[in-house]
Amino acid sequence: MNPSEDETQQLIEAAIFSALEPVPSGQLMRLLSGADAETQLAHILNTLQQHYQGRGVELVQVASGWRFQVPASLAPALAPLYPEKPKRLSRVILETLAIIAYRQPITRAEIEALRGVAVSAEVIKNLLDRQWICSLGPKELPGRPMQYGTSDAFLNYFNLQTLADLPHWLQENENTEIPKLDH
Amino acid sequence: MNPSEDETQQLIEAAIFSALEPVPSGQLMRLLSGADAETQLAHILNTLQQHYQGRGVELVQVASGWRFQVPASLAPALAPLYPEKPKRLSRVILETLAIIAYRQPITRAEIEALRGVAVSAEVIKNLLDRQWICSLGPKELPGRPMQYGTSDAFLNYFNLQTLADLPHWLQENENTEIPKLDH
Amino acid sequence: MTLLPSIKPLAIVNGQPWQKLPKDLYIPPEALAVCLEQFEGPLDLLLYLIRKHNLDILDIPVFSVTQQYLAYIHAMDTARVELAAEYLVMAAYLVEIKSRLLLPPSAEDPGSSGAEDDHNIDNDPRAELVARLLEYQQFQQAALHLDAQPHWQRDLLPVYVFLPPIPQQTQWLPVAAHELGSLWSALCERNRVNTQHIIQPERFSTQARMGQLLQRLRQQHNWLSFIQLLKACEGRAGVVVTFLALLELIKEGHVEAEHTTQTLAVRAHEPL
Repeated sequence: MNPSEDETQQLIEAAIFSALEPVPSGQLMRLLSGADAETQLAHILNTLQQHYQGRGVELVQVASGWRFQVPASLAPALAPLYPEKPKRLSRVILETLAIIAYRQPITRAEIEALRGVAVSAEVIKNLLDRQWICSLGPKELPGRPMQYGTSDAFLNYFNLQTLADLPHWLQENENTEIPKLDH
Repeated sequence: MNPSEDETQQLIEAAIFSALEPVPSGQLMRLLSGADAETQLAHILNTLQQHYQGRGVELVQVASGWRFQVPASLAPALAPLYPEKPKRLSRVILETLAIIAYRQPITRAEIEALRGVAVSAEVIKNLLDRQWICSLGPKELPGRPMQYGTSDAFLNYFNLQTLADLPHWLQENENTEIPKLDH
Repeated sequence: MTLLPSIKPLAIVNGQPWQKLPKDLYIPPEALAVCLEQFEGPLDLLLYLIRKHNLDILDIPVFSVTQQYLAYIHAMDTARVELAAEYLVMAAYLVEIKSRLLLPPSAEDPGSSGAEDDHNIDNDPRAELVARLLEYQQFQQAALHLDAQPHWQRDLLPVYVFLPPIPQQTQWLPVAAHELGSLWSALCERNRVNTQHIIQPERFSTQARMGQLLQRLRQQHNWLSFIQLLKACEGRAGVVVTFLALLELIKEGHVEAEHTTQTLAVRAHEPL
């Protein structure tokens, strides 16, 4: 017996709601049957996404899959329930992260050259601990320095699906007449 | 500015969804204002409960408060997303199987004599269910106890051509010093 | 406008929060240590100076900027603030640019071997500095934008939904024949150690029966029915063992079998 479309949608909804991490489409597909599972899934996700517009939770796709989340617009009003505020990210963390995001793979020395100041091992360790960056193997240079890149967890954290979703904040860099720095 | 009824409902919905534990009504009340907060909350919860009927999650009230949950009827269908780690067969099952393999045909009492401990009916049933053993008819003894032997499925599973391919088959079986049970 | 990305107090000096950056470079010495921490290195400080004086980054008045930068460094030094080496390197670099700008353009300068009107930024001693400042400024802005993205668990809250227990079809790890073998060996060993009395060998062994049957069938050279292979005294167990042994022999190809409606007939294959 084939489950009705309604039942399938309920199942997908339940699966995403009950998962602790974003659920990849491939996983959701395991709940469907039939040759057109992919089309079916896309249709269901689209329906769900529309259904949850303007509600207390929203359905979004981030780098590692689909998740329900409380939209950013509601978080401030929920503050009375969550008195503990997460700390702001420091400038050095944000700048280092931005450089890695746009210039990966990149070594620590290259980050330092861009920032004009030493990058402490703690900053790199902090980013690695948060699993926002990962080692991409050593660069073929004397000393074989490690190269870093951003992870899916980084994209998930900032509500992004791919690196291409990073806004083109650096675009003007390409049109500048200033010669690019050789490192 | 008073939030609209819609916004208040979104807030309550988000509050219950984002909580790790069921949320007591008293907590939810903190998100409302006005003298009729209690009536308001009851109305909102009622509306939400109806809205989520027949969906992938349902709003329920448990002892400690309100929570969203996957309806029990949907849970079994989510099994593909939560695969259990494969388990090892218990030692008693494997040992019983070994005894039957090397000593067939053999009765349960004889297996118990070899193991030195009782072999529960469940163990025999487990092996029968796996179709690794089968009944070979009763032994001509008082009480006519059933004798068991291994099946073709057993040979297939263990990738054996014949029982003689079992390790240690010959020497153990030919001049055994294993105690044989006197009935 | 201040472009420095700070909303909270910049620093606490003598218990007083500093909401604004200093109005000019002559800062009370005790505030300098705090200011140094506010800057993410010499590029950051330079950008601050450029913005503060509303200067064009593409046409930096190196003289005044250098002067201000040095004044700042000097003030820090007076206040015995430990300066990161990068600030001093930048100071030296600024002075070098300044002195190069003072030199008349020379024909031997490898950078200006081109046309007369080639007064582009490539030949400008400031070019590299400007490029670095622009590049760093972009990453500063990118960092601000990144911070403006919604953050998980701060701006976007995770959703938790209760999941009732899911009935599972248990998967079993595969077992290999050698595991049965070692269990059997261990069992034999255990019994050998524990046993007090020697018991008569088992009545029927499929293995032994296989040998007996094969011998008999080879002597016979002819078809025998299954019934003929049985002994009444052995009872049901005998039938089973004989049948099992026969099956084994057929499987191994020592014996061929023919099944009629009446009976099962078997004979030995001729040995090659």
